[in-house]
Amino acid sequence: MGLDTFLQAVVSGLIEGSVIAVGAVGLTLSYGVTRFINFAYGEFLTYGAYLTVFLAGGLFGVSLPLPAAAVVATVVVGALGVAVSRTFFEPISDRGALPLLITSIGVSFILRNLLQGWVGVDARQLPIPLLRRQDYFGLFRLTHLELGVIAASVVTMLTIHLLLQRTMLGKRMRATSGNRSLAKTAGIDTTSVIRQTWFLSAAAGALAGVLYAVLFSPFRPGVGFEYLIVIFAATLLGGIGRPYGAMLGAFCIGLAMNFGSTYLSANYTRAYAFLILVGVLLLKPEGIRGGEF
Amino acid sequence: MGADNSTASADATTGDDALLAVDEVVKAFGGLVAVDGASFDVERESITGLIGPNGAGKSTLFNCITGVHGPESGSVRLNGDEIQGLSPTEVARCGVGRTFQTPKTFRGMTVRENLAFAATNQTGERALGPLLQSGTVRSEEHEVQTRVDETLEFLELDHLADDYGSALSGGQRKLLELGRVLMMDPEIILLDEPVAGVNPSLTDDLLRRLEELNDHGRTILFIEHDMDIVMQHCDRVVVMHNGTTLASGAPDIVQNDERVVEAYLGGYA
Amino acid sequence: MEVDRRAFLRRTGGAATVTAIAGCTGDGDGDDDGDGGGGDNTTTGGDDSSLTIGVLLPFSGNYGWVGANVLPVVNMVVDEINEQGGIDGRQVSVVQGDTEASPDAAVSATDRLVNVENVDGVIGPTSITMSAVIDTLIENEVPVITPTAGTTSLDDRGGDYVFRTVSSDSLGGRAIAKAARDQQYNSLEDYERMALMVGNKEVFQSFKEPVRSSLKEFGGTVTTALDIRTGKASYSSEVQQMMESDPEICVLIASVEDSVKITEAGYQASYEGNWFVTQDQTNQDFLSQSENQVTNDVLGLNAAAYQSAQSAGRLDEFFEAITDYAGWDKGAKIFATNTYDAMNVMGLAMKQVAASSGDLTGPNVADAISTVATPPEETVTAYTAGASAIESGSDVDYEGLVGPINFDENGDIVAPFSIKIAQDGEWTEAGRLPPEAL
Amino acid sequence: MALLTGWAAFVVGVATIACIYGLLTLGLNVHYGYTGLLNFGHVAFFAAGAYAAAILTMPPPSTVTNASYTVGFNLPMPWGFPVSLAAATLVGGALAALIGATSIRLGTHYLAIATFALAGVFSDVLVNEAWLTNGSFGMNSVPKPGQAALGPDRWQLAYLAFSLLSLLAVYLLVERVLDAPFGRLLKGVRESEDAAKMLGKNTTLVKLKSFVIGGMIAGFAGGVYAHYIGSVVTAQFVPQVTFTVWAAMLLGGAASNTGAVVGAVLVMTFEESTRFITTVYDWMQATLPDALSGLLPAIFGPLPNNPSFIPSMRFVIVGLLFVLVVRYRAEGLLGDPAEIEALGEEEGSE
Amino acid sequence: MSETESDIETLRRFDDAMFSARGVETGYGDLQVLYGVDIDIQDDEIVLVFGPNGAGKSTLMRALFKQLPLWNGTIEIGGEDCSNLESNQMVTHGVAYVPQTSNVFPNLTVAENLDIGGIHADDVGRRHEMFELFPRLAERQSQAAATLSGGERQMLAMARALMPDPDVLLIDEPSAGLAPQLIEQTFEHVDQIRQAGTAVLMVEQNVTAALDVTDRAYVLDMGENRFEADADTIRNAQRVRDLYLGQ
Repeated sequence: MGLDTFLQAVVSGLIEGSVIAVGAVGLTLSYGVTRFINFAYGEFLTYGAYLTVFLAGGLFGVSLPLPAAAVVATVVVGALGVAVSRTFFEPISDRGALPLLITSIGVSFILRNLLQGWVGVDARQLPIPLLRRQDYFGLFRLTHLELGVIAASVVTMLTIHLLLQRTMLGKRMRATSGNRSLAKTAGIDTTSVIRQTWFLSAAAGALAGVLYAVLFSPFRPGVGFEYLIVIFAATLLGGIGRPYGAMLGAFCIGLAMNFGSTYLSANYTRAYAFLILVGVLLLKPEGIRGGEF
Repeated sequence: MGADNSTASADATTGDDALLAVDEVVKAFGGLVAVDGASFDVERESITGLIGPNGAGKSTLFNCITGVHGPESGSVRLNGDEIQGLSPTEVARCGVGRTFQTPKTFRGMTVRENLAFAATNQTGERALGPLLQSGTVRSEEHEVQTRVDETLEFLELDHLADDYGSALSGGQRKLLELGRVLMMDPEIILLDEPVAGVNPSLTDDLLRRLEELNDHGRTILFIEHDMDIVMQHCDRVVVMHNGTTLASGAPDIVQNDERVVEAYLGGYA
Repeated sequence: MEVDRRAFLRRTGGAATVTAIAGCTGDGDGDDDGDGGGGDNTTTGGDDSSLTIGVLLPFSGNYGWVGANVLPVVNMVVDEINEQGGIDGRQVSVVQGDTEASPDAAVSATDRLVNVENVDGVIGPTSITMSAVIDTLIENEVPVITPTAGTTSLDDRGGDYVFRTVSSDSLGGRAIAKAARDQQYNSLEDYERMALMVGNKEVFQSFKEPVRSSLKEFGGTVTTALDIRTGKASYSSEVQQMMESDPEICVLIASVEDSVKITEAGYQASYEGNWFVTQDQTNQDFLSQSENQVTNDVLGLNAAAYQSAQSAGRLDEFFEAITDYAGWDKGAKIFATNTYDAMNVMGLAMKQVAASSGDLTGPNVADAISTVATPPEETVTAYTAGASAIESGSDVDYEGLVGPINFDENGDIVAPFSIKIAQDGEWTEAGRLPPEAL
Repeated sequence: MALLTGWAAFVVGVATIACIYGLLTLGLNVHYGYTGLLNFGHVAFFAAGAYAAAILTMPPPSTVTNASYTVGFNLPMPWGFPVSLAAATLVGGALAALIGATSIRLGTHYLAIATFALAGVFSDVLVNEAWLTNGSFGMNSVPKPGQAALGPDRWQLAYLAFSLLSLLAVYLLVERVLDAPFGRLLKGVRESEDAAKMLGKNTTLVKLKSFVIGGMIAGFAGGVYAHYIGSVVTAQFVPQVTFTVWAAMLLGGAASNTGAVVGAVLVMTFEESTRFITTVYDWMQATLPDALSGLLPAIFGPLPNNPSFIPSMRFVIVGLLFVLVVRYRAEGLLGDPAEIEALGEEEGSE
Repeated sequence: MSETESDIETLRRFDDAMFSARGVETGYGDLQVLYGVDIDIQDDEIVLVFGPNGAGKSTLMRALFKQLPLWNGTIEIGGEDCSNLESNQMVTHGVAYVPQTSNVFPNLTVAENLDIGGIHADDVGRRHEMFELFPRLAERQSQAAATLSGGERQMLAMARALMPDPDVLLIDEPSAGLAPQLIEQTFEHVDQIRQAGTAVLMVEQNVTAALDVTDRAYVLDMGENRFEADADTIRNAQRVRDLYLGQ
């Protein structure tokens, strides 16, 4: 295994890291303001991917072009996120993090199985053409789609960065994350900020689902839940509640998974993410505690 | 800090008989130095009051003594043995009992269970104890319950014995927490604002009990804001300000120390 | 009332599911109209007089697709049986038993089918749960025909009560090795260096040893044998590893979806060698999920779409029928043909027992299962024809879609294999491998 | 002919599995109910026990078709059975000690994720280390002790009796241990780790002990399971098992051992009873008067047409159980509301 | 804690007060902390609330700002009943609040902290007024608030609260934890704030220094009003000294 293999592992790691990053940022945004770990987050990925397939595949009577379908799906899932929050989480928001966490497990069961019951367990995939990898500088090989995924991820990161730093909404979100009670004191309607964050979080999840589907079709209704732990790993690695950390964590996890697969054993791909996560938790049990952004 | 300590009349004489000796303890959180070279002694079998304005670093100092925080530097000795650097569990096992400003009551346990929990060296606390040494466990538990009854009676909490911790008022929780510490039978008891939020009739009770305990040979160090209380009940007073110990000594001497007055009232009068 | 009841039964596949009801209210109206009268002569009373077929398969979880593929085919054949007046005047109904692809759920699903629903025959289960339930089924003398369990662990446990209309993986593995080695079977070349990529689920692992040992026997070399984790997001590392062993052909034994990902990864990484896939992927599912440039020249093993079945157009007919019946968007789903054969054999066996005035007990039906499919009697290819043949007193030999369906003493079918080659999104036959060649 | 027919046979099977889930729930209850530990990897201990029992009692690989495993100790049955169960218990405890040693110091949410993740790693090990576990083939010839002598039906009953006794014994044992000062110690750690430390208790060790005890119970359940089903495969040990046990515990009432058992029975009964939805539907359709015969199809007609619909709805209801119990009855059916109030909250979150 | 001296025992009521709280009762959980406290604030005055620890001062501030629910009592602002507002709505009614601790957004820069404060401000240019008032903040405007010193944080907290140009500012212990020279500066700032047209209600332990800028003071003890008087009267009252030093 020479340099080629090494570079290819790097590239594959970055590609997968791009997908994880979008998912991890979404998860961490919602953690930043709600302060509980949302086990139902994976379902946003699933719904994003499925909705895109349906919208692009004409299931609802329209056949949107793929990018349009992805955008619509992202927005719809964002709205779903708000609905989920209002239905399940807001009513118990004053009860501490644990009831919220346990509720989120129930919510993930509900969402996943509703989808499965409705559309069945058939594997689905996006209607996209298959591409052969192109050689870049004779060093590594990428398909245009993979480039596109990286680009989409970078654009998303940049958008979220600008949103957080430059817009009033972003500042409100950061303020709410930094100190919820002070945010209210400063006149911020924190309830609505939290809802807006849910929207963004779920939409980012959906987008991650779409990117996942672009790279890793076909998939089944369990896809989001299975990928959730990888996203958890990235989120925690970067410091939960910290979007920039999540981005960094995502690339680390992506690289770790792909290096592990290449050089150790491909059978334990998921395990590398887990073990890194647990290792970090052990080394810095307090240090990674979140986290405001 | 020698200059500071010299104002405290009793210092010279307490050095030898100090049960707890805090020396030059420094604790910083990031850039904020919360405790900045605090030094004082607690005499055996005394009641010592730790006073000072808000933000003086009193609770942080308690945390340094009990192992919650590892101080940046300085030493804490109990009976001459260094206890700085030990974990809270180890410090407690050395014989330091403490309460918290906001009581950490076991809310899902009854008052009785709260107290029994604190008894030390229970064979029944080993997982296999109840199975392998049931006789020992039973007799120990009988003893523990007897002590619990005594403690309940002493604190006049007997009527609440089977209520859950969550059902107690703030003052009752303070009492319960004191009770838990008593069940531990420590050498020194550290109390963080034992009467704050306790209603006046209970306050007097509680203070009376502290004195009673002291009469039975317990050493007590407590943080308090109420000057009346400190003056009436303490043998010695340690004043903290901006993370350092400003003065220590007998109450009446400390009370009239100009710097103390200034620290406390910001130059009032 | 009777009509309604029957229409309901027919639509739902008997005592089947609410789910099936729904689908057919949408697209099944056409069928309904045709048979109102046909059902009048039959009475359907309580459970005593109806025959029950249990479909013991995963309907939920990651293997839920297996049940989803099989159930409609079972229902379709059961409809056909009921349209013929049922068996011995008794309507046939279908009960689902969801094994969730988990042994403990499979045990209670089986307990329910066997003891509560008193099923007269079982279609299923899959390899994963076979071990957990086979004893219960045999002890209770329930005839079982599984269209899905190719596992080699069933090789020595079948017969008597347990049959399968899918060939044993050990035979399949041997066939792959043989076909890869010999150009006359694969129409491309004599492959010598062969890599193996095997999904780490029992259904796939079951192939591994047979392929490996047979290949050695036939003079080939195994360059590498990789176990791959099923359901992973990406397989580029695994493909890279496979490519490094420089094989001429890679035998890929995995689920359709993983195979799609793996062959794509190979394409993207410019893999020069070929692929050889098993029955699990030699179907339209696999091709329609992949691009043609990836799958062109991929070799696939299949139970020989029994030549007569194909030339007589029966295969296409079946696909058309089931596509229409189940509302599928594509015809050939995995296990569909195997199920068709399994259910026809089950039905004919029951018919046979009824016709010979025997009681429809488990042992009788199980006995009949091997006789209705064994030559040299009158060849039939579907239930309706077979049933009338039986009624008119002749013995029958069912010939199926996957093969002639002749059970050996272990309840396995010995069928010729067909080696397919993918071209432009279609499988065409590259060669045929008779059992004798193995 | 058969001793067990009809409903009885079905109920015996379900009851045995309910006993096994009862054991699992008792184990989880030690973790969460008593100690406040968020263990989302319970299935790993269950699997560890089941595999330990299987490896000890499986026939040697040479006698099994397509065996990939290399060790099968083939313990002979009458006395091999208790040995196997003891080993299952120990291995469950050992895995818990291993996972606990790495993760037990983590705060609640992180512990949840770490246990969830480590259970995933463990399941990867089971799938991939075929030399030990026979990989995805699973161990399919785990002996059913006494079946040969008793015959299938009697054995079913006997094993149910054994499972019930095991459940009862573990229940009594757990009650005994937790009713003692040890239980008080766990609860104190659950309520406030800081306070427990200040009272001189080694809370990390206490949590580890709790983790090991719950793991041992789950391991024991694994052993009972392995010898009941006779087949131990990786597909059985999925996160869904963990969450089913959670549902049982929440429903029954955390920190109540009786609640744990009741919860397990209820959840298993519910899951199994949904197998009969179609039967009920048929019965209703058949008994409804003619005029109403279109009613049910009209109601259920618009529902999706796929065979996984009903099985999926089952888990939707399990999910709803989580949501509703947490929101409206946090103490479950038999729990004590006063005890549940602060359960599992992070220190200093107020 | 016995009877009070006659010159300061009156609890005056100001009927034309622009901020007026009557009979405020609240607490935490089951624990009642305030037992019917009255507070009035008139235009352009600085009002001090003090009393021994545990008197309920901070609780009072939180109640007045509706961070705690009122168990009893009313709050009127400019004659309008505001007893049922959420705390974020108090801002739009002209009230701002500086908590004692955690009173800045540590993750936001100084400028962003002010932006948040200015959500309900009509005047975008107000940030510059704040920088004039607190020149130190102008220097630090692109730093994260977490990196500020204690005194700077206190300034930022006040500036943030002043962004919407409130009619009344509630400040909880502005001098807590500050070095002596900063304490004086803090009260100067408070005075400047009043001069700019915002009335101030502050809780303070540093009584003497605070009284220098104060017009009127309330003394709270055990969750009840104890005294209310002009600053001068308070300054000379032996009772107050006693309450603190316990003689």
